Amino acid sequence: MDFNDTPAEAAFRAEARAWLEKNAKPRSSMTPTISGEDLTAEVVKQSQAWQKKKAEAGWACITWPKEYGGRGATPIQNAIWGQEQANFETPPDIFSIGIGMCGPTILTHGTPDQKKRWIPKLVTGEEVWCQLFSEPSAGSDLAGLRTSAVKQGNEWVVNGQKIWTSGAQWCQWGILVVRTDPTVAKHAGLTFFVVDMRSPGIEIRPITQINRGQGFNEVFFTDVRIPDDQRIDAVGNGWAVSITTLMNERMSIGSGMGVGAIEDLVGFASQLEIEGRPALEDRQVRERIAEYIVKARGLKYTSLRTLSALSQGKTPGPEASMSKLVGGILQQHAASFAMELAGASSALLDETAPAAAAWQERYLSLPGLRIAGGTDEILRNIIAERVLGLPPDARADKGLAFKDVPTGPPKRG
Amino acid sequence: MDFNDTPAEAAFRAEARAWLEKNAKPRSSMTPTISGEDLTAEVVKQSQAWQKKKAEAGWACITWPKEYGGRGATPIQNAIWGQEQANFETPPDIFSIGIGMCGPTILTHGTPDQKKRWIPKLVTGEEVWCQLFSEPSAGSDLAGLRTSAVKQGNEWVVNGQKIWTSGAQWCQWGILVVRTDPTVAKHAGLTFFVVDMRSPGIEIRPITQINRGQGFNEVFFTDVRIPDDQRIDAVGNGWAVSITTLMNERMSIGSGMGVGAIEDLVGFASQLEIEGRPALEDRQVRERIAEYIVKARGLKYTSLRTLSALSQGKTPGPEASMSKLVGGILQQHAASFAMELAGASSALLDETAPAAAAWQERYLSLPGLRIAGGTDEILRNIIAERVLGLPPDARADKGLAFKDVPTGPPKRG
Amino acid sequence: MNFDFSDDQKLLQQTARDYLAANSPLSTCREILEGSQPYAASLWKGAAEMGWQGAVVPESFGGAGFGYLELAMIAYEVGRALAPIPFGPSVFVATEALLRHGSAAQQSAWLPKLANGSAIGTFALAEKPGQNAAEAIAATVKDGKLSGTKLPVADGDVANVAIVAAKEGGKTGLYLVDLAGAGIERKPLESFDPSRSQATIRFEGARCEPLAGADATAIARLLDRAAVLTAFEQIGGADRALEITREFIVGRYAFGKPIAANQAIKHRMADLWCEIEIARSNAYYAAWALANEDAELPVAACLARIAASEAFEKTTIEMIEFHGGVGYTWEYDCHLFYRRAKQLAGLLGTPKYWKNQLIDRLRSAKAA
Amino acid sequence: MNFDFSDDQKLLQQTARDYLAANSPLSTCREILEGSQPYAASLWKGAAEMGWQGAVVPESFGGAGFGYLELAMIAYEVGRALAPIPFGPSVFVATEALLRHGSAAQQSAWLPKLANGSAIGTFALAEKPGQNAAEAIAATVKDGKLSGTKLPVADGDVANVAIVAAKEGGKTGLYLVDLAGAGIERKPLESFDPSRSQATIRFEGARCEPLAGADATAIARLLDRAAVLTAFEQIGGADRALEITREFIVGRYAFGKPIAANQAIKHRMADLWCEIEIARSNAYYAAWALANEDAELPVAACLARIAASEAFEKTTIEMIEFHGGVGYTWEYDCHLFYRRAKQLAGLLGTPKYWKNQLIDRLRSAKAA
Repeated sequence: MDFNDTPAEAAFRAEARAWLEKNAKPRSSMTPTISGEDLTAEVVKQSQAWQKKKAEAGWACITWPKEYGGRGATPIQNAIWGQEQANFETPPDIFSIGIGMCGPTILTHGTPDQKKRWIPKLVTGEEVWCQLFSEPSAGSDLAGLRTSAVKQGNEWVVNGQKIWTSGAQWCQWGILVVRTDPTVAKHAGLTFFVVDMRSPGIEIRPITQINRGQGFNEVFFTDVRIPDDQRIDAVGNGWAVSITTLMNERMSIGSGMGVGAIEDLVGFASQLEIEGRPALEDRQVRERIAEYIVKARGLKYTSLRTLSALSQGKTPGPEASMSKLVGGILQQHAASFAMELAGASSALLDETAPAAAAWQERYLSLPGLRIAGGTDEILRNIIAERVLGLPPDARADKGLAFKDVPTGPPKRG
Repeated sequence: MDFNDTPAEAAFRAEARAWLEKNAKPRSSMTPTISGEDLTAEVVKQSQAWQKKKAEAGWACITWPKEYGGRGATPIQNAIWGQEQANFETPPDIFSIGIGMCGPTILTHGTPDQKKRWIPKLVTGEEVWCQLFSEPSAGSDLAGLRTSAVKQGNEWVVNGQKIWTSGAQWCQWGILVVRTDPTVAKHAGLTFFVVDMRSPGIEIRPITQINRGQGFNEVFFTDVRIPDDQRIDAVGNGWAVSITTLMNERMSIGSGMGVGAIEDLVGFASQLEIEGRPALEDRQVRERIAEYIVKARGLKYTSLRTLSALSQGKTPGPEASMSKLVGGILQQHAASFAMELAGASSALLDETAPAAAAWQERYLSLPGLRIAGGTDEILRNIIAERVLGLPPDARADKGLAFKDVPTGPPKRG
Repeated sequence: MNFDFSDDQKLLQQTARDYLAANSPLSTCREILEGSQPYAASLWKGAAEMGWQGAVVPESFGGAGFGYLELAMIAYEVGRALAPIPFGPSVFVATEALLRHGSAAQQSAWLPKLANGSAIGTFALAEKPGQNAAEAIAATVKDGKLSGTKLPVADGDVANVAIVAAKEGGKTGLYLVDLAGAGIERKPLESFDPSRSQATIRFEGARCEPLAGADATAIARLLDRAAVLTAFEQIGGADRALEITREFIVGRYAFGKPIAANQAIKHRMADLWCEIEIARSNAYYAAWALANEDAELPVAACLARIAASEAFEKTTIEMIEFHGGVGYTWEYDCHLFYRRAKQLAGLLGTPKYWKNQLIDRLRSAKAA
Repeated sequence: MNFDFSDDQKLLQQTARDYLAANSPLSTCREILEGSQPYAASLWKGAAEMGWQGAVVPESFGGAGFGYLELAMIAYEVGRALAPIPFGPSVFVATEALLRHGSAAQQSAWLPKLANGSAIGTFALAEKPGQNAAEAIAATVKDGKLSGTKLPVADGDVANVAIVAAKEGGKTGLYLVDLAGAGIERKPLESFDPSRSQATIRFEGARCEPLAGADATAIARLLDRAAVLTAFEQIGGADRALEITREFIVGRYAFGKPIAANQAIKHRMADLWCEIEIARSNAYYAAWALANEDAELPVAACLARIAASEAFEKTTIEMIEFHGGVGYTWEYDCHLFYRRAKQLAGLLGTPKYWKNQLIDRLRSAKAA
C-alpha cells in the first residue's frame, strides 16, 4: 500500500504539470456544476481550442489507443493527469459526454472503420458529441423507450422524441438508441446508432432546469434518415451497447461529484456566528461537518482503491454507482446544512452572502445530479443486484412483447 | 380544540383516581418492557387477582358491553382510566393479548353463544388467553402459514407449529388461525379457531430472546382436536378475522411503546460529563435529544388526536402502525445515543451505571418491538397502501393455489 | 378533551381552500416567481376582504375578531397554496407585535391598515449571515432615531411598517418604524425563493417609536407565536407537496407498473407521511397552547416549529427525486415547494435555534 | 500509487481467516458469551502461536516483526470471527504503549510475554460513566504508588499488566502496573457483550512505573493508533454481519419470493454496503498513515474510527430487523454482532470524541 507516486508516476506527473504550467493559468477556486450548464458559442470555441491543444501535445484521451489519437496510457496516469489539470483554469468541458461516454462505447462496440471515422475528430475536439437515450416516458426504465427506427433500403427512418440531451445545439454527432422491433421483449428490440445532429427532421428545444440552467434539451425526430453504416453493433443488440455507455456515464458523473467542496464547510462555519459565538465552536456543527467529511473522504479514497484495481487490470466495479449515490445525497444534505447555518440569509441568492450563495446554488443543482445518469433508486438496485447478488425486482413487464407492456393507469369506464 | 377534561370527563377521572387510591399504591418509576416478559406462577396469580378486583368494581375492559362484564364506556373514558392507572403500581399485565386482541376479535366475529362463553371470564381474569398466528415460515407473510386443520366429524384435527406465542404456559385459551384448504389461493384457505391450550397434543417450548427474556414460545400441535363450535366465523374466512386481531395488536403495541421515557434523556444527560463539561451543555447532545423529544411528543399528541377521532365515532386509522413504526426506531436510536453518552461504560450492563444500564436494556429490547406485531417494512406497506392509496407490491404468489407458492430457493442440479 | 378543530373552524378552512383554489393556483406563485412583481397584489387584497390579515385583530380595529385556531387554519391554507403574499411577516409578526406591545395610538394608527391589507408589516431582526442572537444586535436607537442595517428583511421592499429589533442604552427592544419616513434606504435582494421577496434596509437616523415592554424575552415570545402559525403554513406546504407527488407516482409507469408500486418509493412515502403527521400533531398542540395562552406555549412552539420545518424540507427533497427528470425542470412545480420550504425554515430562527431553546425550556419547566 | 494490500498481506489474511474458521467459529464466541470463562484461552494461545499478539513486536523481543498493515489484516479477521479474546486492549494498546514509551527494562520485562500470549495487557483510562477527558482523571500517583478506581477496564479481570492513566503532580501520564502486585482489587462487571469481559480495578497504593514521555498528547496518539486497528476489527465484524444477513434474506421466502427481492430490503442492504465501503476506504488510508508514520495519522484515525463504528452498528441493527423474529432469538447469532458493535464503539472514545477531534485536527493541519 503506497499513497505516493512511484518514480515513473512522479516523472509523468512532472511532465504533465510542466505542460500545464506552460499552457494554462493556475486555478483559484472550484465549484461543482451539474453537467450541461449554459454554453455560448464563444465558450464552445474556447473549449474546442483547449481540446485541440491537448490533443496535439498528447494529453487528450490519455487511455485511448494511439492509433485513434489517444496516448495509450494507464488509468493511473489518466488519474494523475486529472489531478494536475484540476489545479488549472480550463474552459468548461463540453467533451465529457463525447469522451466519457460516446468514445468508449464506439471503441468497445464499433467496427474499425467506425472508430477511424469518429474517434480521432472526437479526440481533437473538432466534433462534439451528445447522447440521445432518455425519453419522456422512459427514464429509469430506459429500455422502455418508444422512439422507432424502420429500415428503408440502406437507411433507417427515425421518429420519436428524446429528452435530457446535454448540449445538443453544439453537437455534430449523437449516439442514439431506438426501438427497431416492438413485437419482442423490450430489451431485445433495441438498436444503437450514431446520428448526424444536423440531419433534416431533427428539432432541438432547450429545457430550463430549476437552477435556471439550460444545459438539457428535448430532441424531436421526424422522418430522420440514418445510413445503415452508422449502426453500432447488430440490429437488436442496442441494449448491450447502451449498458457500456451507462456504465461509463455513472463513472463520469460519480467522479465529478465535487465532494472535495465538503471540506470547505469548515471554513464556511468559521466565518459565521451562532448566537454570538463562532459556529465552529458549536459541537453540533462540528459533529455534523465531521460526519460529512468522513463520507467525502471515504469516497475519495474509494476512487483511489478503484484506480488501484484498474491498474491491476480489474474491471471497474459498481464503485461509480456508490460514488454518485452517496456523493449526491451527501452534498444535498451538506448544502442544506450550510443554508441552515446561514440563518435568515439562507433565503438570499445574493452577493451579500457569497459563501452562503455558493451552497444555495449547490442545493439547487444537487437534485439534478441525484437523477441524471440513474436515480438513487436505480443505483441502489444496481448495487444490490450486481454487488450483493440479491435477486431482481419482480417485473410486471417480464416476458411481455414491448407493445403489450402497460404504460399508464387502466382506463376507466 | 380542548386539552382539558369536560366536567363529565373530570368527574370520571376523579372517580377512577379515587378507586385507584383506595386499591393500589402510587407508582415511583416506569420502564417499558417488551410484551411477554418472564412470568412466574406467583405473578400470574397477582395479575389475575388485580384483574378480578377491577372487574368487580367495573374498571376492567371499560369499553366492552356491560352484558359481557364491561363498563360500556367511551374510548375517551378508557384513555382517562389508562392515564390514571399508569400512576399506580400494578402487577405485570398478563391480559394485554386477551383483552387487547382476543376479546375484540371474538366480540366482532363470534356468535352470541361464543361471546357469552368466553368474554366474561376474560374480563374477570379467570381465564388467560394467547395468540397462535405466526409460524417459522410465516412471519411477515402470515397468510403463508402451513399449520393445517382437517375436519373429522364434528371436530377439526390440527397439526403443525406456531411460534412467538407469548405466555402460552399460563393460558387457558388461544386464538388460532390454520389452513383448512391448500388448494385455493393462500388468503382463501384459512379458518379461525379458539383452542383449549390444555388439549392433548399441544407441546409448549419457551424461546430465549436476545435480552434473555423467555416471554415467547413455540407451540407444537400433534393431532390436536378442536370442536367445531370453537370455530370463529365461517370456514375459509380466517384471514378477515385475523385482520381484526392484527389491527388491535398494532394498536396495543403501538400505544405501549413507552416513548415517554425519551424525555428522561434530559435528566440522564445532565448526570454525565463530556470531556469535563456537563453533557447537556453540548449542543449536539441538546439538539439530538430535542429531535427525539419532538418525535416522542408528536406520537403522544397523535394518540390524543386518534382518541378524539374515536370519540367522534370514527374508525381508528393506521395511526397505530405509525406509532409502532416511528416509536420503535426512535427508541432504538435514543437508546444507542444514550449508550454513546455513557462512553466506555456503555459496555456495562451493570449496577455501577444504573441509568445507563436501563438504556442498554432498552437497546436489547427494541429490536424485538420493531419486529413483533409487524416489522417496520410491513407497517410502511400498510401506511403506503391504506393511507396513501399506493398500489400493492407485485406479488409472486398472486393467483396461485397455496400449495404451488414457492417457499424456498430453486433446487439445484 | 377534544384534540381536533371544530366544525366551524373546518368550514372556515374549506372556504379558505376554495378561495385559494380559485384565486391562487400554483400558477399564481409561478407568476410572482418569474415576473417582476414582488407579490400578488390582487390576492393580497382578496385575502384582506376575506378577513385573513385581520383574523385576530379586534373588530374595533376593523379586524375579523377570529381566534388563533382560525388563523392557524388560514395559515395552513396559505401554505398549501404557496400563496405569494407577505402574509407571515405582516400577520404573524408585525400585527402580533402591535397587538401585544403597541400603545393605543400605535394600534389605532396601524392595526386598521394592517387588517384591511392597505398596509404591509414586516419584522427586521437579522443583520448578517449566521444565527443572530438578540443580544448581538448592532442597530441602535438614540433620541428616537434608529440607525443600522437589517439583512435580510422578508418583504422589506414592499412593507409599509417595520417592527425593528435594536438596542437603546445597551438594552434590546422593538421599535415601530414607518417605512415611508426619512433616513431609510431599501434594496431588494435576490431571493432563493423569488415568489417571496427579500430586501436589506439601511436606517440612518430614521424616526422610530418603542413598543412597550418589548424586551428580549418578549421578542422570544413573539417568535414563539409566529412559529406556531408558520408551522401550519409549512405543514400546508408539505401536505400539498406529498399529494402532488402521490398523484405523479401513481400515474407514472416504468417497468410496466406505476412507479408507486416500488417499495423504494412506497416506504419513503410512508416515512414522509409519518413525518408530516408528527408535525401536525405537534402543531395542533401548539395551536391549543397559543389559543389558550397556556404556559406550555414556549415548549409547544419549539416542538411545532422543529417538526414542521423538517417535514416540509424532507418532503420537497423527495418530491423532486420521485418525479425524476421532470422534477428538476423549471416547468414542473416541484421547485416552488423546494424553495418555499427553505425560505420558511430560514425565517424566525432555523431549527438549530429552536432545538436549543427546547432543551432550555424543558429544563426550566421541570425546575419550575 | 497503489492503494491496496499486497499479495503477501492478503495471503497472511487468508491464513488468519482459515485459522479462525477452524478454531473460532461463532460457536466459540457463544461459548464465552454463555459460559463462565472470561475468554477463549486456547484460541488466545493459538493466536500467539500464529504470531498475532506479537505481530509488530520486534523479533528481538520474540515478536513476529510484521508491519502494521499485517496487523490490520489480522485485526480485520479477529473482528470477522468475533473472536472472544482480549486482543485489542492487549495488542493495540498495552503492547503499543510499551513499544512507544517503555524503557528497555520495561520492554524486556513485558514485551516477550505479551508477544507470546503468556501475559495479557490492558489499558485503564475511564473512571466513571460519561466521556472522560484525559485532563479530568482522578487517579493519582505519588512516590511510585498509584491510587484510584478505573471503571470500566476491558479485560481488567484477566489482564496481567495494565497501562493506567493517572496524574502525578497535576500532570497526566501513563503508568505501567503489574496487576499481580499488592494494593489492587479487581471486580468483574456484567458486560453488555459478555463475550468480552469488563472489570473495575481499584488501586490503593499499587506499585507503578511511569512510561517515558507518555503525556496527554502521547495518550491521544496512542488512542489514534489503536483506533485504526480497531476500525479494521469493526469492519471485519460488519462485513461478516452483512454476509450472514445476505445469505439469510436470499434463502428466506415470503409472499412466494425471497425476502431479498423486496426493494425495502435490497436498497437498505445497498446502503449498508456503501457505509462499509466508505469505512473500508477510510481505514485503508489510516492504515497507510499508521504504517508510514505519516503526519496524516491523527486525521486519518478519526476518519477510520468514526466510519467503522457507525457502519458496524448500523449493519447489526439491520441484521436483526432483516432476520425478523428469529433475529431476536438468543439462538441466532445476530445478537453476538449487535453486542460486539456497541462494545467496540465504546472502547477508546465514542464517535462523539473522534468527530470533535477531527475538526480540531483538520483546523490545525490547515493552519500548519
